[in-house]
Amino acid sequence: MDILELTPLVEALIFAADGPIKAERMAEALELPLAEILAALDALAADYAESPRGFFLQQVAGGYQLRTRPEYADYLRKLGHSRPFRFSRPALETLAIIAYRQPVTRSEIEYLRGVDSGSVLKTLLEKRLLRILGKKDVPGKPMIYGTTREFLELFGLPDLSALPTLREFSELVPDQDNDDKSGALPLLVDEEIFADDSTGESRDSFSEYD
Amino acid sequence: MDILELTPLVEALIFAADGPIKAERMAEALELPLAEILAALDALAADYAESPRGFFLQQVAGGYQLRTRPEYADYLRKLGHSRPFRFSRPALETLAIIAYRQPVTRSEIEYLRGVDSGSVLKTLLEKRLLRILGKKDVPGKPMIYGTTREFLELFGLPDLSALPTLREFSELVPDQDNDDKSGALPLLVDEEIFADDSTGESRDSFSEYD
Amino acid sequence: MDSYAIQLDNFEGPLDLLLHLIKKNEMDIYDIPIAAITEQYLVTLDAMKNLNLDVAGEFLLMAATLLHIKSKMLLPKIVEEELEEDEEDPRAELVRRLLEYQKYKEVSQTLENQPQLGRDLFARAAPEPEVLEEAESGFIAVGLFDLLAALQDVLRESPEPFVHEVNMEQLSITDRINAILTLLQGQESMAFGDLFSGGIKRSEMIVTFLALLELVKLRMVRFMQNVRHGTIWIFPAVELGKVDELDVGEDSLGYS
Repeated sequence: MDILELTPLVEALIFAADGPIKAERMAEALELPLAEILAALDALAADYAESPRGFFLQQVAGGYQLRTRPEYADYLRKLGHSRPFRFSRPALETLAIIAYRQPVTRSEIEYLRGVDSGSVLKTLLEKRLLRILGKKDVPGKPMIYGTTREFLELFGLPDLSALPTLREFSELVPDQDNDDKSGALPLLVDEEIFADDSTGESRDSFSEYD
Repeated sequence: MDILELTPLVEALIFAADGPIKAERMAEALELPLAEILAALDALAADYAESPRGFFLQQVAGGYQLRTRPEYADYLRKLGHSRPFRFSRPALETLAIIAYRQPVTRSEIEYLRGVDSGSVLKTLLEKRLLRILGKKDVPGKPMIYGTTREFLELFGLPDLSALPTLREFSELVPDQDNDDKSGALPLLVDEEIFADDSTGESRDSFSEYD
Repeated sequence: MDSYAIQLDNFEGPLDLLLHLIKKNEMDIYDIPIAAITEQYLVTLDAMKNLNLDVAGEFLLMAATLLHIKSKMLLPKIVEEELEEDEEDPRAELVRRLLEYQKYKEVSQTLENQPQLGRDLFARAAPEPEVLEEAESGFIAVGLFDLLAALQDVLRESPEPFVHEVNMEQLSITDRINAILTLLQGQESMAFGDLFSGGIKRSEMIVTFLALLELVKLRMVRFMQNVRHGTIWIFPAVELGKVDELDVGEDSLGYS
């Protein structure tokens, strides 16, 4: 392959690699002799040196990698600051439970999740997606949690009644959820999000204890 | 900042971002007027056009991203970069209907396709190409679907208005005002992609893409 | 017959099949000869059945629709002139659906041919390390689907469904109290959550909870938190050597 053709191709391979990539590996993928790859790498390095780009070619860990120029670090860090928060699985689970079952106590959440949820609750409270609605009038006076306006905004919901129900979700693939109907999903099987007639009884009996 | 200095810096910001990055966000991070960023973006695009690189600048999902040139796809796939996801025909059809007619309910999709689309919807939701926008304010409160940012990214679209135009197979029979009587869907027969007066409120949810 | 089978398998649904028949017979989609298309459609369905293909309900529904349209078309049009405004061609809705479907069928092919990220184009896989380290602020938009899916997962994995258990095994609160005190022996404190971890049954949870409440009432343990919303710690409030002598019999607690 012509070096003028090969150079951008080698650049693409390095660009798309998820870490430093060895010259040998590129040679193998392109079915070209290593010498040609090395020549293209030289041409690429020369090209970057001649007309400075935002990144440069670094030989690292036995391979090649494109890296942003160190003098841009400050700007990049600045952009990093507005990196959005990605929900962890525990956070999303906890949020889901609270959204659908509010008002709800921590022990109810932990019962459902089967794990301590204190730190997740704290994070969600800090992110203002949850709020404390008050204390439950049962022994121990546990705090009860609910979602906030910010929660609705984040999910683009006009109000809580716009939350889709699990039944609608399950209906997407009906046969897959056959067994669920019998017991695994008794919480939200009907239209009304907070009323669950199949389990109303047991919910009451549960809440009187906590 | 001098455009000759700014261009590689902008290139670095795009290079380092973990997804398409908006010009506004770069302007903010660099504390520069948007116009300067846009000028640098133009310079960058011109630069890439002049001396072809392994990648090009694509305007996608409201931002900018560097992507490898399509003609290198075979080599990159060889290096293990392929995504194992291939669209089935039902998935593509469903996705197309939703992309053009969003916000749309499942029954509208199924009316158009003539077949049950539950499992396809679920798959597309799992792939994050679709999202639930909320519920339609009609009896039964069906969920309404729309496409995501990931959808735009996958197909390299700057926004929804960049979708390929639908080929109109005809001007329909002129008097179509009575189709609502029959309970049929108001079918979309005009140029305006999102004209669907019944769900005006959910149009807001698209603004995040603009 | 073989090629026929392959074709039949390829139909996405009844509309797809109808479009195919219309094209194959070079029919005018705006003036579909309903008797002819109905016949062809039914023949195809028969062929599908003969080939033991699963003819989905949707195909049968369309057959019924076609027959219905056909019968409507056969009815003499009484006072045609007067009713012409209101009376729609019985085929109109079907034509609209077909045209609409055709549009999306076609554009979905265009979409398929569009360069796709991950198939034809590749973006950078690894963001700069210095960017990754940074503190997080706003939120990545999460779809409602993720919220629902998370809830469904929780409920699936939940130790037991919220259903009323009638044949619950009788667990003694006293036993549980003693077990908790035993656990507390030799350690300064224990996390509240630890008593409920390990996938224990709902009935056990309730008994454990009641036992804890009793212990607090009896001032045998104290609950403490380092920070608000932090982990609840359980501290023994009495000298544990004396525990055995305390009377925590069922009767004194008011439970049986």
